[in-house]
Amino acid sequence: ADTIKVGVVAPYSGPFAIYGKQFQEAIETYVAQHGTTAGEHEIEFIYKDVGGPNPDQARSLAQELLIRDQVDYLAGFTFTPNALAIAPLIEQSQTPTVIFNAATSSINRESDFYLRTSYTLWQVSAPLAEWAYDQGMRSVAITVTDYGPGIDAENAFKAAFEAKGGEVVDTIRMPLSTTDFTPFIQRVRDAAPDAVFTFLPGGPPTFTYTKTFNENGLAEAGITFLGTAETEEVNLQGLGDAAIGLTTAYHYSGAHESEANDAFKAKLTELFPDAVANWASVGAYDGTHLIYQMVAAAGSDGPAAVEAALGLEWESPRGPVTMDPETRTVVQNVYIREVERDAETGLLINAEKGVIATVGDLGWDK
Amino acid sequence: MQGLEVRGLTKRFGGLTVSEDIDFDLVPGDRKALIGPNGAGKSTFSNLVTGILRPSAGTIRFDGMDIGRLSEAQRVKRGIAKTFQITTLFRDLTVRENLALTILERQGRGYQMLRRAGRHADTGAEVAALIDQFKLEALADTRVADLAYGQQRLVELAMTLALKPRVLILDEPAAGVPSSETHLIIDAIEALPPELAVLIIEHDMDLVFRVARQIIVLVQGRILTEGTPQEIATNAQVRELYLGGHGHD
Amino acid sequence: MTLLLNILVDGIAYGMILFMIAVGLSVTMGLMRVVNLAHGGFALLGGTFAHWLGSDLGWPFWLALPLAVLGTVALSMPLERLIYRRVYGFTDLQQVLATIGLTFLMIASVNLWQGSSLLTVPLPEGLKASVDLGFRTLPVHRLVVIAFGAAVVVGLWLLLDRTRFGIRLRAAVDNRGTASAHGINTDRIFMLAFALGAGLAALGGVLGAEILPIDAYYPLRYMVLFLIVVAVGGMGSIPGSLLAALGLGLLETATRYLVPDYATIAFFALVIALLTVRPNGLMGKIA
Amino acid sequence: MTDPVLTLSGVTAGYGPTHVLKGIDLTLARGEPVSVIGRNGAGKTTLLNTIMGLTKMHGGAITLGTRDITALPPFRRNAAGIGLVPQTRDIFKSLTVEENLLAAQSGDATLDEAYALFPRLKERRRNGGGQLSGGEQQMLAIARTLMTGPDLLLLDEPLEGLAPVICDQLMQVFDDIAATGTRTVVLVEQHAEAALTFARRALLMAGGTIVHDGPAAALRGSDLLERHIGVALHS
Amino acid sequence: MNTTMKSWLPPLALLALAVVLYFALPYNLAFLTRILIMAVLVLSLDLVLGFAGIATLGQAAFYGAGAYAAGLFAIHVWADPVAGLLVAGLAGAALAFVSGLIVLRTHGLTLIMLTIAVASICHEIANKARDVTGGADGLRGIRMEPVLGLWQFDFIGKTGFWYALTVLAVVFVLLTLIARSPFGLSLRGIHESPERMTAIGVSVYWRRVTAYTLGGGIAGLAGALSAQVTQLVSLESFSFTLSAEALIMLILGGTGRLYGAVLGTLVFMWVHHWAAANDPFNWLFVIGGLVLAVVFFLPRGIIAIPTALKRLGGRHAGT
Ligand SMILES: Nc1ncnc2c1ncn2[C@@H]1O[C@H](COP(=O)(O)OP(=O)(O)OP(=O)(O)O)[C@@H](O)[C@H]1O
Ligand SMILES: Nc1ncnc2c1ncn2[C@@H]1O[C@H](COP(=O)(O)OP(=O)(O)OP(=O)(O)O)[C@@H](O)[C@H]1O
Ligand SMILES: [Mg+2]
Ligand SMILES: [Mg+2]
Repeated sequence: ADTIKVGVVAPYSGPFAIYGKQFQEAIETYVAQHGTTAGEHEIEFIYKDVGGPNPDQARSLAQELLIRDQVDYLAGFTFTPNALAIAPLIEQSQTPTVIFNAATSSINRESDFYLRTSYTLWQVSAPLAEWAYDQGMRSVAITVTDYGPGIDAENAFKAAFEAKGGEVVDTIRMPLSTTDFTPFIQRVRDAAPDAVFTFLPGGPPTFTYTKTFNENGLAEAGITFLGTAETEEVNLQGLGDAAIGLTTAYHYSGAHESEANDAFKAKLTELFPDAVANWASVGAYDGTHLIYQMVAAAGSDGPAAVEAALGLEWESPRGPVTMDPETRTVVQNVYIREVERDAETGLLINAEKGVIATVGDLGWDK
Repeated sequence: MQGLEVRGLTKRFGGLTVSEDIDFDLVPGDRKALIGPNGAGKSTFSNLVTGILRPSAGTIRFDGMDIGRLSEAQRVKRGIAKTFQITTLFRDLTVRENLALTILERQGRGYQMLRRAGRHADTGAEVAALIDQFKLEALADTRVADLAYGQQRLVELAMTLALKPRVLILDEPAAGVPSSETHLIIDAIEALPPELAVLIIEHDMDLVFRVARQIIVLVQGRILTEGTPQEIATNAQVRELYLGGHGHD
Repeated sequence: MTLLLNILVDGIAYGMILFMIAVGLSVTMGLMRVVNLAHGGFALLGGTFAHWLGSDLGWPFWLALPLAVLGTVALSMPLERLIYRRVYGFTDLQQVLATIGLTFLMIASVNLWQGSSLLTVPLPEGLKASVDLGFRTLPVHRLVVIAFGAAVVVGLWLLLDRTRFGIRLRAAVDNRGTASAHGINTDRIFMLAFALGAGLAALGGVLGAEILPIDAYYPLRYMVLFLIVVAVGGMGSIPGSLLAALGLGLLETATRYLVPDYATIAFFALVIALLTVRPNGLMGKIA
Repeated sequence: MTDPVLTLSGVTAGYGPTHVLKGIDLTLARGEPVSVIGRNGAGKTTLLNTIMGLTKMHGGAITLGTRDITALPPFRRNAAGIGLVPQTRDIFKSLTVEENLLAAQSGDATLDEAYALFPRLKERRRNGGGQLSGGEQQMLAIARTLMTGPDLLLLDEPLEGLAPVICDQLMQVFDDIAATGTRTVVLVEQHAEAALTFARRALLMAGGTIVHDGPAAALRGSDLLERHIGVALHS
Repeated sequence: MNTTMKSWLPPLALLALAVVLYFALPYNLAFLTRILIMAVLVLSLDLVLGFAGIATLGQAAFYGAGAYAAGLFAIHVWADPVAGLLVAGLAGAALAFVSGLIVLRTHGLTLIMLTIAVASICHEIANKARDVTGGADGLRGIRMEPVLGLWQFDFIGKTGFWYALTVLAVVFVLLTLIARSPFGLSLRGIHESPERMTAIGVSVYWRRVTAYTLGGGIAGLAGALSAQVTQLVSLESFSFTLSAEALIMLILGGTGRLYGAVLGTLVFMWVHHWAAANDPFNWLFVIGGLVLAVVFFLPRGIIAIPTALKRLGGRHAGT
């Protein structure tokens, strides 16, 4: 019957502040739907701003939360280094830590107290490769942004595509600071593959890449765009008509048709009229659900809470999910989507075209 | 040969020849003055000798060694020093610190990092001697920026002497100093060690005729003539081109 | 051969965008000698206005563009009066700090007003099309930027080199007191020049938005890029900025075509090499 | 001939918070050549700068003719007819010689007049202002101020760094200007001899005040000079 | 003697403050430790910028070099903290020396751009060399041995705090000595007038390279502290933001006086901490306003507040 505190570490300032905002909105939506008690415990959330990728800050915030605020759970974490920086702390203090976003497989190897309700890059890239092959695409060019996640995506896609017997004709790692993508896209065009698989960080690069993709006539040349998070909902309207027809594989689409998703979106927009549901909000929403379940089952007993979480199944707005006991990342459906303009609202949406059911973290053994 | 030996020195800026084929010697004990119309190339000549500018042609030797490729700092180390036409000092440091810094550098202590700058007895003694020589006791701990211009000129001279130079080039040492105070400068120049080789660039003819024993007249980058003060003062061409009514008769 | 042509075409198109965005900085920083890190802030303001007019209010691009530029100019004048007028007299470092502070305030304001997501400016159909160059296509908006860039170069060159305004501006920058003592209304000249710089920033921000998309953090994201163009071009030289922008555009494009994996390292290494050989930039006057 | 052109009453001024001028009362008449002498730091430059509007005034008023110019910025004073040749020359370094002149040009002054006065400048007219020799800069500073067509010409040690012949020529020019009878010339000069020869009236400054104001001739041989600037001139 | 004691007063007061904070805020040791580490970095910048007058926006290059050197050394060679510190100092100094040879040939904006470029290249290299550095995921697996074999790094961060405080104090004393030495005097001279410095026979270039190298070494120490305390090194240790923030902290405190650097760090980080806790979304308004206020009203930094107050008081007394 005591109060259980949850410390949420996320960026609330700076260029990535949108993540923190989405986390917080999703948590509050869940709380509004389910009340502030789990089992016999009150739950309280404490938010801390980490500013951006900054492991020093993440660690010192986690320390402050654990020591001063006496939190029993940690959550949030947008960036891999931030999540990694707290591994020794949560090991020592046995604090279950729910990762809402950071998508590098190997984080969870650093401590048994990590649980992930987002996804890993392997989880979505590899199924996409297989699907592409099954659609008859035999040659693919890969363009990824040259940093950790991009390279993860490249490895995943390449391995899966080649295993199927497809050919990767060109792999380009584009510098993080790229502003003009024309050179890369021209190169792809000249190679004339069936498709181009790409991974870009959100925001400006996605915008310019998709624009350039269209303007240089790759679609007309019959080159299919394959991506993952590029068409996520927050920036989707900003991409404009250039986005129509882009194909992506991902674990959540705002346009997913299910009761759970409708209820989630309805509550979210009721509380926050400007909010847009996307992968970050659904990761936080499910993370909150997981925390509620753990608290109900084990209160402040960390190891017991983790134990209770393993194998847990629930119906998420994204579809059915299971917390994999081995990788501690959710097993979930991966959807193949295509951007369309919704006839009713006139807005761009990620229309689901296919589903690859129950995929686990394929990157765990890599 | 001892001292400075300049041969065929030429400097061009683009198409403009500012120094042309200058031959010039300066040996210990010399007191030479360089005069000439504005833009004749006097400051340029000084800059060539001290290494601020690179010559387009010609050689500069010092004690028989070619120094034409040495940097400014390296030439100073060998004993060629100059004062600035416009006072250039460490304005935020006191007179004492200005001198101490100069002497410490000359003593090669510039890279000492852990010992206090003030803890070198020999440096301190040398500073004190210079302050005494230039009668700066009252101002020793004043920031240079707070000194009157005439006094700054004196500090400038003291700084240059602190380098123990063997060749001293004075570029308009009296510029900005009122006639009432030029005697300070003249006294200081007259008190210079006799074995020093001195070249003065100046438009103040009173000063030039007081201290120079040999005068070189530069016109349009070339040496027009050279001679004793008497010879120069009575040279008709020099009078027309430069002196006007100001020659000493 | 096609590769070479590609590099040439893309490099020039990209270079012109760089020029359009950095030329305003060349005016404020190079000519007026304020280390104006808030330059990107004015581009952001222009872009935000254009987004608001074009996207939120649905006005046509060719109306939104001039209005956004005018809006930024109108905002820059009181800013000049209140803040910059005092900043001119500061040391370099204080200028860095003051203009960074100002940039933060601009970002925070845009963030508050429009949020931190992309602020897109809808282009008219005509600009979205592509023209066929024979061996490949090129988007029309890039051609438009090239045309604007050329017009700006000529206009600025005439203004700064050939008019009394240009001479007086340069005189006022050299020494305000003396300029004023010689009959030059330095306050007005500075305000006009500053507004010119801000207006060019806004123009560049909107026109370049297809490559450097506008969002609240735009000024910080591209600050280094703008500074590099000005530094490589040489402070205060408009032709220098053009040359630098084109050179850097070609360089960056070439490294991206040829050694994509090492493009960033190659780019910075070449910039270092160039600035070591020519510390005052391509066309910089001796400092 | 003797109508007042410029009046300073109770002027205190300085740089920032410091007071350099301490209560200056002064009236200059049209067409009158005036010399100002005094030691380094006496406040001569500050006096001229204050008339031009370049220092911070703490009190007092300045009128030009009948117009109160106390609050006017320098460029308006220039438009009203005041011109200053600064002691530090302050050439616009990034402008060429010709642009330096053009920047200041107003009214009917022409480049040709300036070049006629200093042929040396014409030879160097495409040169950067910062590349000139010391003396050439001084010439340019004078020519540049003349381009603004001043009625009240303030000269702050204009002979500094110039070859003796040029000094002679220049003094002749200043004499000519003064002789027109409509323009007023104020000359600050360290060399008391030259100063007293030029002017009919002389101001002797010390410690930010005017300690003597009277006919130039009277200063010759007086002990004032010796007391305040440490030289004795004999007539 | 008296003036010597007086000049040691501000740093001693800061030391006392650190100890007081340790006991007053036992739950914020991690945060306090970050301040101490940052203060070391800002001190290194004070040497480079405040003393030698080299305007740089790339100090993070040496911080990052130190951090990676310390991390890699601990993982592959020896996990002793002090040894790691020394290695990191050398790494920072070596990088500063090599890059300084090129960068310091230039001045002004060009110099600033080159320092940024050097840091960017380091960032890119660390990103590329994923197998060695872990790339964008960060360098993990750093497990430190006890400091001097005695004090194990603990969960609450006590050891980390005292360790960082000791390093900060040593760096502070070292820099104080340097400031008063002939070398320090010559740096002030270069700051005041490089022309005169050359005219007294000093190669300004080499003197600046030396100062830059020392500054790089100290920044390397700061990087090592961060790596050892956090046990993770990320690419962000090379980031432009870090260089820029260090610069803001330095100018906020006041350049050229060492305790100004420490004070500036303290105030900036504290305000940030406060703003992040209260209204992170509008943090930029706070920092922007703060920065502008400082430049306009306290151009010489926080250390000038006492003099400013005195002047105000004096004026009141006068009227
Ligand atoms: N960097 C440069 N570029 C072009 N011309 C230059 C440069 N430096 C000097 N000059 C020219 O060279 C000539 C000689 O200049 P210098 O300064 O040597 O003259 P000076 O004899 O010292 O004259 P003054 O007595 O007036 O000081 C001048 O006409 C000047 O304009
Ligand atoms: N820009 C300035 N800032 C602060 N103080 C100044 C400034 N210029 C001059 N002063 C001070 O004002 C006083 C008067 O200086 P001013 O230049 O008017 O003297 P001056 O009579 O012209 O001397 P000089 O013969 O050396 O030119 C001096 O004590 C000087 O230190
Ligand atoms: Mg000269
Ligand atoms: Mg004066």
